[in-house]
Amino acid sequence: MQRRTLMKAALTAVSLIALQATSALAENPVLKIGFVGVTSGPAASWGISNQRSMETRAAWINETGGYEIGDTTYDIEIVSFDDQKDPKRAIAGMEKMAQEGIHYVVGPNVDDGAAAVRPVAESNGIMYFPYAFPKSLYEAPASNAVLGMVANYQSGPAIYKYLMEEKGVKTVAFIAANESDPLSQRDGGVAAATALGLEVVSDNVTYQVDTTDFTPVLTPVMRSRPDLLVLSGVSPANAPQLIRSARELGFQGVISTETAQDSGVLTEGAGDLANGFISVGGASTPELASPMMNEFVDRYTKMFGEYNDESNTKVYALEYILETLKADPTALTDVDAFQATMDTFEAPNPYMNGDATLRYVGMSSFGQKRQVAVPLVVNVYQDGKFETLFVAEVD
Amino acid sequence: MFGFTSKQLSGVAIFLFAIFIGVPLLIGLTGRWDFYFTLTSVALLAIASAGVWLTFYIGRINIGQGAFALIGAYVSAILVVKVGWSFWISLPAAGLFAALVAVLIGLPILRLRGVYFAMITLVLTQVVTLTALALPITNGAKGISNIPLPSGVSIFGIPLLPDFAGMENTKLAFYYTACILMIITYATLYRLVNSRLGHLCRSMQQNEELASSIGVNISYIRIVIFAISSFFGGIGGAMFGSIAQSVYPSSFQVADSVNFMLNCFLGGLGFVFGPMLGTLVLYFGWDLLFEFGKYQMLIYSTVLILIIRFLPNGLLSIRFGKGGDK
Amino acid sequence: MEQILANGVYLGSQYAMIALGLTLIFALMNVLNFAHGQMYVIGGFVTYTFYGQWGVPFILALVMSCVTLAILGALIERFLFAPVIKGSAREESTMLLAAGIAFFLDAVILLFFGEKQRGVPKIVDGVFNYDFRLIMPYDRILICVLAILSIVAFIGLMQYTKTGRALRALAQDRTAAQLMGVNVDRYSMIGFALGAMLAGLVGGLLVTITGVNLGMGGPTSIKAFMMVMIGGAGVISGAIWGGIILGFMEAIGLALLYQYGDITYLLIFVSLMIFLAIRPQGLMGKPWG
Amino acid sequence: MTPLLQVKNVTKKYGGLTANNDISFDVAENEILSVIGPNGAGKSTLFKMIASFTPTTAGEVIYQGERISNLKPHIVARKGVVRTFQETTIFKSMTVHESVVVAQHLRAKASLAGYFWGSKAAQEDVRAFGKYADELLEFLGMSEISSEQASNLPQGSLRALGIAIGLATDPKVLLLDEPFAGMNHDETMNMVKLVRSVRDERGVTVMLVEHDMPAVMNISDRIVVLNFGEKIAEGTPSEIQNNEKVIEAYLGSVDDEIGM
Repeated sequence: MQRRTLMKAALTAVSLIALQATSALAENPVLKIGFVGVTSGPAASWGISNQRSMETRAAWINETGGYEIGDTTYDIEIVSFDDQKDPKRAIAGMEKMAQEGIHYVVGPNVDDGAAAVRPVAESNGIMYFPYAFPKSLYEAPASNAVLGMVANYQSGPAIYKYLMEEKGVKTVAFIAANESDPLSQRDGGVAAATALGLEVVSDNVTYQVDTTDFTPVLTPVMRSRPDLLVLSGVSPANAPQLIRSARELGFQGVISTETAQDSGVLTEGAGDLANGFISVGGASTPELASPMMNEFVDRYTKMFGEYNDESNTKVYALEYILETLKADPTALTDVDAFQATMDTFEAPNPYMNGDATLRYVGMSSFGQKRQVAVPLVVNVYQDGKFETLFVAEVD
Repeated sequence: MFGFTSKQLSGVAIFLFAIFIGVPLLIGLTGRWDFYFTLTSVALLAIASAGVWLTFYIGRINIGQGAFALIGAYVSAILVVKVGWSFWISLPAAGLFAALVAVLIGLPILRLRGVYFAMITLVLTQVVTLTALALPITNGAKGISNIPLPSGVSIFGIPLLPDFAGMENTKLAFYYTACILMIITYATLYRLVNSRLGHLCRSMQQNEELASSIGVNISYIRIVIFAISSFFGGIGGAMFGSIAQSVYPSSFQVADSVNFMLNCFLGGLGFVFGPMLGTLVLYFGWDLLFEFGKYQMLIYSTVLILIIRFLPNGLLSIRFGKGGDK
Repeated sequence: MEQILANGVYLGSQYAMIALGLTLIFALMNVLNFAHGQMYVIGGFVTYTFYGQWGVPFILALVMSCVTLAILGALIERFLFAPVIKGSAREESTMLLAAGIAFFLDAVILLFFGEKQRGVPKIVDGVFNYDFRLIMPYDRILICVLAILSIVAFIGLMQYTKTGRALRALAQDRTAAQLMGVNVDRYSMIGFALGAMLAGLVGGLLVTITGVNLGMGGPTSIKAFMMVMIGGAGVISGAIWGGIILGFMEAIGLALLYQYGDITYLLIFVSLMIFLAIRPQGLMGKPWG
Repeated sequence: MTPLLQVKNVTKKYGGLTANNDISFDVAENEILSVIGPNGAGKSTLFKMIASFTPTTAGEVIYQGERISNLKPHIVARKGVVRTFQETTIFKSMTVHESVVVAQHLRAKASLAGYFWGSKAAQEDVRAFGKYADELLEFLGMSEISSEQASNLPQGSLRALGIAIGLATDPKVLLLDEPFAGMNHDETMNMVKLVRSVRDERGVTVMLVEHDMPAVMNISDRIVVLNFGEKIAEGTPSEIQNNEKVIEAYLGSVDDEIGM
């Protein structure tokens, strides 16, 4: 009996705290933006870099008085849901967003989650910005997903082309983790490389994500002596180890990936061996970063103790949502209006020097504008930081 | 009928009333529409967990239910998308296929006991995930997406089941479907456990040698039970595929297999309805703690540890005191 | 060929060490410790913090990993496993507890150490390269040697010390050990602490090569389970053999089957299942554990 | 008259070790036959082979003209040859009554599916099982502990429960593995009476493996003596008591094993 009373008391206490947590907010009307992604477990870093960049930006906006859309100034609240990289949870998360009356959600971070939430998002009028590449998400009849970054089938060809022209790369090898996302990205990369006339010398070596020693994995790849080694869809955790093993096995060529990486992780994990490693990043290199980008990095670092370079690309989704809403305030509750605005929307890119713009692209990949135009900044790692190799545009 | 006491019957009536009328009413009143999906998930996961519980009943720790759920999801998806079957026919087909696989795999592995069986089923989950990644029929890494919603079924022009695609609110339809399936599952489970087969299972759980000395064909019953268990897994998985309208190799993985097992432990292995309650608490608990943001996992796991620390025989053991009924 | 052998030895020695701690805990208390991988990760992070962040000498950082995990293990045994085992009708219930602890440690790791992959400076530079037939960086060789030394030390401890004898007696037969005057509660705690310490030690050793991130816990536990099963649950020599065999299976499998790419691991797992189905007690185990 | 059960040249080897070597004897209907011998003589192994719990290396066991060795235990049990166990092998968390009901499952007339749906035949069965269990327990003098959980029973009752479970299957031949082990004189005498009534009133042929010599001499019609896996003697209790080889075998082993 006593035990039961105790549990009841505990439950009451817990729910009270929960209520307080949600009710304590400022005077401005609140605009809630959702995030559904993975912030715990093995892939936590993908979602956390997303969530934190959103929270940083939201706190910044709120601190400076809010965000004006139409005639109203809103405080921005980020509502995050941890889907544990489980598509079933991701659906629950999207339902939760619908429940909160949210129409704009960033995430999920992986293919299966992004595909699974589609029915919920479409039936509840939610626009969502996944970091997943399957084309079926963005092609008609799918309507509500907007690719939040540059897809590997877009960045890959640009990188390969550059390397063919500048570095004389002729042969390429691919290696991928034995999981849906990386394998799909590898297949896309192989197709792109073949189309460009590169010779693919190895494309079927895979590794388990929990591999601790990549030497045996890489040995057969190295034997095929490629000029370029592509780490398809590599997670930031695996990248330094793969680079290190490849270099220790005597690999002299170029190593590249089409996902975003973190320079700190590379420094710690591979040190100088990572020099020359090519990856895709946002506009954070000194020559490209606008003052606003630098302030963002500062605020992020202050708020969470340490910056994550993966956030360079992830800062954009929220900005796109807010800017588009500003361009058409009716879209606050009307997703159709948002979709209509997307076709013509254009605004200056605050995070990048020069005259880059925020706009929606994707006509050539998806047949409709369902992708944010993030500048395709190809970085190269050198002595602890990224340097810009070249900048390209996606249509 | 079935020898229920009036107390049991009224309990069942209250339960049915609660899930079919009470829950929709409450959701309508509070406006928490998101709970429909959560509760639908609970119902479906509880179906798969019921299977795991059943293998516990013959004394086997089953960490392979994720494999059968994935098999079920793929079979249904392939039948619907590539062969063009109605979902409602593919659903039992998915269960049966999972059961068939269980028979084939069960023949060699059901001889194993204890942690050995647990481990081999854990490996099985990995094998099925990797197979799904490698096979062409499953579409490999790309998975199967854009699965159509269940279509209507009618016999002689009388609509038996409505067309989900034409519905305003599929949430409610899926909720009712899942609940009906769950009730059938647990009714089956209850009858099974309280019929002769159940008694034989219990005798095997306690002592396989003695059971075979009194003439119980233990290898046959093991297979039958494992097949039924996997049938439940297949059904649960297929239903999920239909709700998500997509299936990926990662739709069910080792973590799911482990969770199914934990649901049974948490609810209590000695109680037929244990896995249902365990699933509700484990799955719904996570959702409720959503407000705590980055401390969600910390609180969730702490509560879990406290429960098992103070109720090591499962939640339902509160009612029956220490030692429970078995 | 030389490369495959070397890879096998290197992988095998580190796997064996991971499996040792798990099998010790299993032998003593019949607990399948789902949180073993998380303990390994914590070991890695402790060494990372001391050696990588604060510049404490590597060996000292390793010791800190061992101490932290030993204390953690002892506390977990004393306040969680021991009472649950006493109160539980079926001893498998500890699986739920172990899983709960695994979730908890994952949450703690995330809060304390963050989500990023972490690594430490190399402890030795340079690569041993024998005519491109055998390539092995010096730090790996060093870690491999350290791992083997630790295994030898552990076996020595189990064979020749009073504690070791008591632990072995406990693992063989709990009741008999109690009758012989072994303080069962105390040695269960010591054993658990020792098992956790081994996990921490491997974590600390390997952080110098693979780095560490919070995602490594779960998969490490599962890998350790497999090794334990190959060798035979609850048998010390079995864990060592299991580790070595899995190490070689990976090294050889990856070398021979690489052209089949995606199905290499599928084949490894399937053969593991077939092996277990034929020989359920593993290589060295007693049937039914 | 052909014997009910024949053990024919049965041999069992475990690796290099021979547990039973070329053992032959017959069991007549309705007799009580004991297998005795010092520790490690291979008595239990022999029982296991008769009940098909382990295959024979050579030789066979014939029951009513049919080979029953090297089958599955449940098949042998269904034919009517049922063993009990040496240790306290019981259904721990069932009550005495439940255990006896479960053990009757071979007598079921309804199918498993019939039970599932609760068919008439199944309801009939359930009633019959319950009634028979009551009868059986009364016959064994266990009525008052009928709703006791098996794990709570004292050792003597556990052994009786083992026999009750065995009897509930309606066997023709019951193999009792050390039914008197660990019992005091009074308990043993009760058990002897019980075993005898099983034979006399239920017409069950009984084979038993035992250490307790006085009890064996008291209860058996005939005795088979094993030593080091070989049969060294066979005959009535008085013949065995005077057999040179038997005396030698027992004197050669540890005294206390005779149990006198």
